[in-house]
Amino acid sequence: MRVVVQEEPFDLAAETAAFAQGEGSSGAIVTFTGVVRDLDDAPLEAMEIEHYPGMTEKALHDIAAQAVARFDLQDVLVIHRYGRLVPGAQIMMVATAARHRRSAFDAADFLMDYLKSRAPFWKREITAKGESWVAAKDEDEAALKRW
Amino acid sequence: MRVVVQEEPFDLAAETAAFAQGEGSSGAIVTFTGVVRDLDDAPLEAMEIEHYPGMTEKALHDIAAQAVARFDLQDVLVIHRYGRLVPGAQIMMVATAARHRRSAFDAADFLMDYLKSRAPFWKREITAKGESWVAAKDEDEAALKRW
Amino acid sequence: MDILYFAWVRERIGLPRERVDSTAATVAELVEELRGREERYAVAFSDLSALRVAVDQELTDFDAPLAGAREVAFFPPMTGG
Amino acid sequence: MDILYFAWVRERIGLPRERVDSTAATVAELVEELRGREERYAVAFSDLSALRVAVDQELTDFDAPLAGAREVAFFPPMTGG
Repeated sequence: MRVVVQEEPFDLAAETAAFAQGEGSSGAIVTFTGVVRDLDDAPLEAMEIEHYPGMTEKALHDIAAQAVARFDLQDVLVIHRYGRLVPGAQIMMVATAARHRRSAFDAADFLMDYLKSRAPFWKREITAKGESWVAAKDEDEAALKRW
Repeated sequence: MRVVVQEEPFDLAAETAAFAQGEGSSGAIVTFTGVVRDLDDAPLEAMEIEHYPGMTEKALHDIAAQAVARFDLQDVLVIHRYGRLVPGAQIMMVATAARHRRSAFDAADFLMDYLKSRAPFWKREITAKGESWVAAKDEDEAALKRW
Repeated sequence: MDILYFAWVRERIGLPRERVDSTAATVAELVEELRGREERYAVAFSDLSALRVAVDQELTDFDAPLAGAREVAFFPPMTGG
Repeated sequence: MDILYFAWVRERIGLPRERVDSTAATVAELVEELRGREERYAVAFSDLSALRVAVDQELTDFDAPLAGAREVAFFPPMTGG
């Protein structure tokens, strides 16, 4: 299990290779990568991510440990950035390894639902028209009830 | 859209990076990688994968195109190997890119369900005790009904 | 027309492909002809529910017509992924 | 005890953290004290349904006890991932 919270970019290729390398005994590896994208209605200049140092690391560890126990994972990786990110930049990734496909998929899905609503990150979008905090969606909170 | 059928190993890290590189406009990238693993009850010496040259490429293209249309993907990648593979070897991967997380996850899941039961590959497991063709599971066929 | 066999169907029949002259109108009729040839065919085709068929590299059913078909393949349910 | 504010709560109150001496027994009581201080606190805490709270870096509820707490953080619903 590895949890990383950092401002710098991460190397998706190297992280994926290292994760897969350690997981020869797993049948299934799933990765999810979140990328900053333009808004539906306006070009985005940047996304700024604020977080709660200390609590963030604890929350991510806790979520990752829950995923391991619940989906019988052989390994899990969570990387999440903070600070100023431009469109096209990779915000975060999770990777899951399990003996069976369904577990690896469900665990990645579970991690994303929990990261979205239970890890202390707040996104702010900066466009030519101004800046605004991204509002949490009711559907994100509702998604947790699936698990 | 890229579909590859080959005997040689593929470079998961390089493929993932190249796929993500081309997808700056997507918010979500999901990859699934299948790895040869030991059986539940016996060590596996090798897995041999037979396929139907010609039909395989057509079936994979067709499945990938269905995924793009159905989940509004911005890109999709399918790589599947054949021949003799040893435990720990990567058998196949899919990658999906979409504006939204749910689409990317569902598309990868859809691709795996269809690759499993609709792409002309047949697996044979070789152990110290003998060799046998992997039997299709009723649940794999049933999984297609989800879509 | 070319007939292809894969996986254990190939093993039971003992060859990966063969050329067959047939006037069968459907896959099912072709299967009947093959069954009548030799024991190994009868064994391979004894349980159609365990078999799948592709005509010209498209999955289809046993009642599919063969008019114009160039290639028919028989194999067990697929196990990709 | 340290009180931390994040995102728009931090902006409305105008600072990221402050040290507060309080005898509040619960988070809700602490919020009442803060509301009574100045208008900017009253505004930031006007709708508790729009806020989340963590005590000693664990998410909790507004009726959570504060006995022994060293750090209380207020922030909007999280938007990670």
